[in-house]
Amino acid sequence: MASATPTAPDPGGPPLLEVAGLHVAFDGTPAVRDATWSVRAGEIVGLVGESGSGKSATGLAVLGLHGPAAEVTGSVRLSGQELVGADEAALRAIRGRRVAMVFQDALDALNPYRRVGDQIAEAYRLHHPDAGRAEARERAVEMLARTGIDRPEERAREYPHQFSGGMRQRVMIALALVNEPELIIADEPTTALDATVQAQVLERLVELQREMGLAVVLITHDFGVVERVCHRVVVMYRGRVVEQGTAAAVLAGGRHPYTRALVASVPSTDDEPGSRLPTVPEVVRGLLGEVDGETLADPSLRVPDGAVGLPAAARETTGPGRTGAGRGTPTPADESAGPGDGAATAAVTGGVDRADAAGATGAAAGDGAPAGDGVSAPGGSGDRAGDGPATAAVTAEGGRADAAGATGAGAQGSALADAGDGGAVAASTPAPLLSITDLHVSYPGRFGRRTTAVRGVSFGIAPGETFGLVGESGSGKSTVSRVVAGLYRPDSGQVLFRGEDIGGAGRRGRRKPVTGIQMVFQDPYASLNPDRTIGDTIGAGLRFHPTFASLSRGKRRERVAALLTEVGLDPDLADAYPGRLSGGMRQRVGIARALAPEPELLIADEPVSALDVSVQAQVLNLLADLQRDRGLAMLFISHDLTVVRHMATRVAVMRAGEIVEIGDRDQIMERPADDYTRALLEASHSVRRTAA
Amino acid sequence: ATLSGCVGTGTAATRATDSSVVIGLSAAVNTLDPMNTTSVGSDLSVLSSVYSSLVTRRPDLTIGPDAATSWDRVEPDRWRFRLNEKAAFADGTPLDADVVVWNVERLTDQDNGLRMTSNFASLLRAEKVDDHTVDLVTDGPDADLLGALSFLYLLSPDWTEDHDPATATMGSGPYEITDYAAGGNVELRARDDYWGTAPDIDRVTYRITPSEAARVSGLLSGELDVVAGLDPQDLERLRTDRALEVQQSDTTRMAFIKLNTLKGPMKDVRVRRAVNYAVDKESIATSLLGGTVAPSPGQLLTSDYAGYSDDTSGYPYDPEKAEELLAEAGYGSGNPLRVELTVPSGQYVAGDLIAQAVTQQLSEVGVRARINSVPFTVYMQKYLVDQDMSDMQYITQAWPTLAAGGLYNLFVSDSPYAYWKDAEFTDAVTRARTETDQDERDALYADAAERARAQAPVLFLFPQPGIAASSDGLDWQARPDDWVRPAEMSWKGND
Amino acid sequence: MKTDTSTRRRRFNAGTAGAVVLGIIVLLTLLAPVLAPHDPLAQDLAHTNAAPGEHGYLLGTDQLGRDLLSRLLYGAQTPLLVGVLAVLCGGVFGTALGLLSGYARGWADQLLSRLADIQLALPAILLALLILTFGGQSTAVLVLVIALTGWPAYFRLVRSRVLALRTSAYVEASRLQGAPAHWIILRDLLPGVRGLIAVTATLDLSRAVLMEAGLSYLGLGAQAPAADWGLMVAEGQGRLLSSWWIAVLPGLCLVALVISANLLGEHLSRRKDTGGEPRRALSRISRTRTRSAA
Amino acid sequence: MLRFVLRRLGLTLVAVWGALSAVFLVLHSSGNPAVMMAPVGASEEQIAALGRALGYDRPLAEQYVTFFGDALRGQFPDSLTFQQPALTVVTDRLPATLTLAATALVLACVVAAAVGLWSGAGVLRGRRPGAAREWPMGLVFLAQSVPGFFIGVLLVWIFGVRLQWLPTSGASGAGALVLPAITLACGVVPPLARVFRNSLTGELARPYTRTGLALGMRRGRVLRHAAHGSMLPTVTVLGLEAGALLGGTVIVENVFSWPGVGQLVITALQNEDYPLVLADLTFLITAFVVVNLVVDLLYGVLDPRVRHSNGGH
Ligand SMILES: Nc1ncnc2c1ncn2[C@@H]1O[C@H](COP(=O)(O)OP(=O)(O)OP(=O)(O)O)[C@@H](O)[C@H]1O
Ligand SMILES: Nc1ncnc2c1ncn2[C@@H]1O[C@H](COP(=O)(O)OP(=O)(O)OP(=O)(O)O)[C@@H](O)[C@H]1O
Ligand SMILES: [Mg+2]
Ligand SMILES: [Mg+2]
Repeated sequence: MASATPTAPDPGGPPLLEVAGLHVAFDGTPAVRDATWSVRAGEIVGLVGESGSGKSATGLAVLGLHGPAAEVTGSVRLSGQELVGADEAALRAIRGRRVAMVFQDALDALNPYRRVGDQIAEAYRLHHPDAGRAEARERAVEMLARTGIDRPEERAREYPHQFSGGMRQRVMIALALVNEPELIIADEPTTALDATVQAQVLERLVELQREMGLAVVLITHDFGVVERVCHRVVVMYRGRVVEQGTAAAVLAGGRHPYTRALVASVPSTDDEPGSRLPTVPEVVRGLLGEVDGETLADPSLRVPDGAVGLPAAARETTGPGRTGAGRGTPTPADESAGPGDGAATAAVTGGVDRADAAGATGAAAGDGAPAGDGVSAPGGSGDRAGDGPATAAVTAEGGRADAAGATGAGAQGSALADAGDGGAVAASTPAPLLSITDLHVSYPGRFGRRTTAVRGVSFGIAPGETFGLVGESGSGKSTVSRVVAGLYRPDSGQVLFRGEDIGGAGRRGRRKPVTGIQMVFQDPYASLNPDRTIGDTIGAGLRFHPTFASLSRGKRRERVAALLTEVGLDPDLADAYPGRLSGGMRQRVGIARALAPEPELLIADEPVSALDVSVQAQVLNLLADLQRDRGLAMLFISHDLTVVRHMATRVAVMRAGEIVEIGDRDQIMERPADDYTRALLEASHSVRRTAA
Repeated sequence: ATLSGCVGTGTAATRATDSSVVIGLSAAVNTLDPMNTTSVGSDLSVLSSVYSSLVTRRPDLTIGPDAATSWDRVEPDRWRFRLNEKAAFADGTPLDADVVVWNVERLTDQDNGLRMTSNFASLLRAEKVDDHTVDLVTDGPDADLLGALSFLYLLSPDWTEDHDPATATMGSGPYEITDYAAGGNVELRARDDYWGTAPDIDRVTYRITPSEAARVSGLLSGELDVVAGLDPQDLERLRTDRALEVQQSDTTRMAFIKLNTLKGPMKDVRVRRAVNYAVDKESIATSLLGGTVAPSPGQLLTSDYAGYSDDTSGYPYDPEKAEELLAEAGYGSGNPLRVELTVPSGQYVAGDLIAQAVTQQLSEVGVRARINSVPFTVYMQKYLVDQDMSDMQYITQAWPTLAAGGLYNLFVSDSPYAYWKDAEFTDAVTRARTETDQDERDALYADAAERARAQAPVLFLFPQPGIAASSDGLDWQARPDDWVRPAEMSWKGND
Repeated sequence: MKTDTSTRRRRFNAGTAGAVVLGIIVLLTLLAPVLAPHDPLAQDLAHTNAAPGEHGYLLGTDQLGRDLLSRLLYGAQTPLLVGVLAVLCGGVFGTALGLLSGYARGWADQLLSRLADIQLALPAILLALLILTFGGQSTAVLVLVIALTGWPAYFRLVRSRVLALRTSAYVEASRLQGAPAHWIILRDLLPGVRGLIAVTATLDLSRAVLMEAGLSYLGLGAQAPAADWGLMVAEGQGRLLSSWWIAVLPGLCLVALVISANLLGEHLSRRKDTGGEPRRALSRISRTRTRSAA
Repeated sequence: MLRFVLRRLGLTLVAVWGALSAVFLVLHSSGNPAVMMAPVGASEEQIAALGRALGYDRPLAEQYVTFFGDALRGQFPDSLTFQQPALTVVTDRLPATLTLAATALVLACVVAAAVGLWSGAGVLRGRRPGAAREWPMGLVFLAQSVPGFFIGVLLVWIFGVRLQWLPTSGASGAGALVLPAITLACGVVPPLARVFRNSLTGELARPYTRTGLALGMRRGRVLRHAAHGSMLPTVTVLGLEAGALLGGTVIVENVFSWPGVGQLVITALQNEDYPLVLADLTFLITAFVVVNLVVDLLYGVLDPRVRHSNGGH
């Protein structure tokens, strides 16, 4: 990572780009409000903020690319030349020549119908009208080579779809740099990429920046990237610039409460695993008391003196006495986690996420479970009262007893067998809840061929355990989860759930899913039927459940209301359609739906990757709470090592359909045996929470 | 090929100077074999200019010479024809007795399935007398043979060996075809080496224009020079145009609604008479046919026929009488008469409208008539092949030779066309046809006409109107028998 | 801000206008027996081809002296009846097959898809001509022919939407809840294609009306002396020169009917967020419009 | 690529087979074709003999096989109305139909391109779709709501009868081509213009348009690139419409008495000229399917993604 660390430019130099009092409004709705910041030559400035905070709108407005729907006022000066209101011809002379842009999704941002080389050559000739075709082609190949494309001559003749994501992004950079501009505005250039690839692309961008003496405005929502690459950072919230300063200073201790909260809510390697993440509203409330979103967007708001340590304090201030008592290694941070604060926090809604601010309120579920049941090894909700004693899963490798949440049905404590990369099988006493052996899955491809997505995967999950699955995109994580859920039939291998083979490999016909396994989906927008009420969606799980099917309508409604309350939503939402719910609320509904049939295993396939950082923390907290309360076993899937580390006790790393490494969380994180795991770890740089 | 020719554009004035003419046809030319078609209005109008026959029917409906210069009846069933020695085909082959013999053989051979064959029922064979003399032998005396022979177009035997006469032509007539594609326009050019009298018009375009509106607007815009068979409802509009000469006459074709007397309700003569009383021929003729024709006096013939009787009178419009007759026959409000009226769609001038008007008037006396509009071929199939005519059927009939016997023969008991078995009528007609005395014959035909009127095998209507229009500068006499022949035309200033 | 609302209002008005005109046409057709000043079949041979206003005929008469106004009032009966029935048949059939085919996949799906392909390979008007000529003409056959040429539109749209939905997270969630296939089809998939079907049906109605008119024009639909707009255009075509109203007025009525159905359909397709799919599929799938408009 | 071509070819054959089977079935379900084929006036025996000669007395399955064999070799019995080989009659009429269809297609393409580019340029300038300035789309909408035969009738009335500018029927001279070609094009422009306009505005909304602008391209160039991108769906529809044009000729040729294949099919049907119906339909269907095959193959040329994906998409 050190190689990528930027060299700061001369701090006294004149600003190359000055944005002053910039306003951007779409159809009268402001997207950017009074933004003022600047970039000096050779400087990398990060523009951060949650989704919709106006980052892209700002970037586009600089070159007048905001589109016709937008009204732009204020001032943008490039070396003193005013760009707002400049005529097309003047802007055209600047676009691509002096200021270039790099967009997020290079597959779309590159013209899919034209050869990559032609596109770059065309860009060159746009500003070098005297250049011949041959010269432009040469230039294109040269740029491809400089951005790190192998065999650039050949690849110049290929089309964008023939490139991998990382390669495409390099092409995009080549396209932007071909006219040697002074400034590049890069709008989330690496967001869609895998962590490892992301690191490579960023590294190359920074190298080129240094070679060419470029100024770069890097739009991102990833603090890891900011810390790694940027000299200075501009934080936006609700269209306003709430904070700017050097990267180190802002990350270490932003003066604006929102910056603080944002930094605090991202899972960090410094965090104790499984600890409760402070959410943005919590942090803000901790710092300022109740504030609405609009107040929070005030750039002049400052963290009150003396409140420096509050983010950490916020973690401790919540919740009536729930502790992670089941954990083998208790830490102070574990004494966080709190239901029961829903009412208190409901007011902190503002622009963040209305009901998300309401923490889990499982204790209020009205089923008689004592509020303090978390103190001991929890016995689940009242329905489960009387189910067997709490059990502990013992991982064979770690040899350390991980007290997991309780499970129902008198499950026995189990020492879990893992068939890891070495194929070593450790001895086990009682059966694990789920055990997968030598799983092979393929998808139908063209012409009757099948593409194998998963080959020879084996692992097991003990009752009450959270098992993490990480790996790059396309490595087969979702495929495994779909097989476990019963949505897809494997080619071969065994999937034992409660000792029963539910995989159904080799049999014909559609598999009937097992209600004991439920799933939380990645995309909260796609996973709720817009035509059915929330109550109906959740209730269906009861209707078809062998034991709950006999429930009367009223009883079913009651249970749905209870579930909604448990995930921190207003029970009245049962009659609402998902249309008016925010992403975080939808994900809570998705979780409630998964809980309805009282599953023993919950699969969470990237449950937060579609959510904003500020909401992500809330959902992660909810999942962790439920897992603990209900003693659920969980298969937690993510491509983000930090998140997996935060949630899981054991972790498997997948690559190209195989498990390359499996083991105890700490062992994987601290002593990775596999090169790929190491690369992954290195790439997933996370912010150190220095403010604690 | 159809699209290449630009002849036919331009105005009547330019066409007058280059001696060309554009004729609008309502139906496409379907075949070029003159012996395998009976459509006078389209196929034969074109082909009669390309092929010659032994004799031809002149515009005044008399028979005149063509390839034969003279003829006489050497025996009651033997006619002798002397051929024009100059007569020759376009490729130089002389048109001699052998050619006639071959053509008659081709025609009479049933296996050839030629459509013209049925018009020559009495013709047995041709016998060569010498190179330019030929005898035609019939199976008995046939007064109508000459008329029929005006339809016998002569093909070259040699040429036919290696050409398909359905798609190519090589005749001995005044014109040759220069451009033709199935269904498309046809272009003719006068032959330089024609052995007869050279026609005035050098170039002819037949433009296929099925839409009545298009034909009329073509005339008005000067796009077309000649159109025959126009709708009477357009008369007024056409007459107001100074550049057009409109000719109006009765045709030799009588329009009526045939009644199926062999089965169904029309077996009852009271019903047949009732429907005759129920229809107001006068008002239909006035409104739908623009008053161009007068209702038929209850006859199957038009006045052009030899044998037309002056004494019959038509059924007056008398709906009460009709209802009375129907009631007698057992039909009334409780038991309405239901019949089907078949019309060949688009085949006859105003046919569909007339059928609708008739139906409406029938309904006023309580007859529920349903119109069944079918394509002509389907209509003919049911009528002649399947012998399954519906209760009523709109039809117009004519006999090319304009002999009463010819047309009446379609109504005798054993005719497949008749759907009527009436001994008295059949007897009168049969006797008349062999009767040589003119007065006696006319008397017999008058009996037949009276019998037909009384028995009403048809619902008598009116003659089919003949309306033709041509450019004012064009000298052309419209014919009552549908033919449109460019050889009979000339531009006024040009000779 | 201003432009936004005004655009929205204009669209809204166009859609409403379509619905209103459609409603008026339906109403007038239903009330024809009350409203028509004359029997649509009654002839007045003394006053044929009367111009609008002449002899007390508000919109004139045709060649047989029939009152054009009365005929126009009655003239939408066949197109509407045939159109609605054909849309119902084609819609229900196509949707049901599309749902089953898309959800169950397998050989039946393959078979049906090929069948739809083949259906598309036969230009609709030709198929209709063929069946009507050789299979006899009747309203029932007419409805069936139009429905037959219309079902692939529904089938393809519904099927492709179902194919996308069946692997969607919410359908998978229902499966995980243990919901049986019929429940998923009725509760998850059908609502998902409802908007699509509504839009398709509206646009299909205009297709069906156009096809009925085209076939009547060719003499294969409604039969004389019935009052039917398409047939009336054909009947009056020969009289354009002297009595334009006989052909032009029914033609304009037809245009009004089709435009209103199209406006409504367009409006729905925008509102229901169907991404213009039905319009595309219909113009792709049902050749009728093209042919009859061609 | 080869696989791709073969697959399309296979699907094409299946479609032709299915369509022809449908024709066969419909024709055979309506009774003994020999009855329909016999000339007017033929006797029972003649009909029976004809039936035997044409094989209509043999089992349906056998007839089906021979039907296909003959259809593939272009062998049909002689047309009843024309007394010539049916296929000859069809091919004789072909030039007229092709001239008409090609003219209409070119006309439609030009109009659709103009309408689409007008809308595209508007979008690029910041106009909203559906704004008043997008009036050409309004005309397209209108054209789509007017039955083709009525357009024909109106054109005849206005330009032929009232103004007498253009001939109203027949196929002689370029003038005669104008009205039928316009009428035919009126049916094709709406789907074509809509698809082109929608996919053009769709392409313009895609990020690569913004990339182009960000690189300093002029609007015209951006529009050109987007037009290239929107060729794919447009060509698909164009293919379908080109095939549909052949169907459209049925009505247009009838309205304008254009002596082409479309008019022929109506004549043949009206006359129950069974061999001609068969030949004509076989020809039209094959043409329709082949045009679509060509379009499918054009995909590969137009979209590199299809070319490389080794199959459909
Ligand atoms: N073309 C547009 N029309 C209307 N509103 C827009 C448009 N583009 C952006 N907005 C609105 O402007 C606001 C700011 O959007 P912007 O794209 O700048 O956010 P962002 O910070 O880039 O978010 P993300 O991280 O999701 O990319 C959002 O509320 C968005 O809905
Ligand atoms: N329905 C499908 N049909 C065909 N191939 C599929 C299908 N679903 C997934 N694949 C392929 O299987 C492989 C594994 O996919 P999977 O979705 O399991 O990966 P993943 O690890 O979940 O990736 P991501 O992080 O992007 O979600 C990929 O190569 C993918 O292209
Ligand atoms: Mg953005
Ligand atoms: Mg996945």
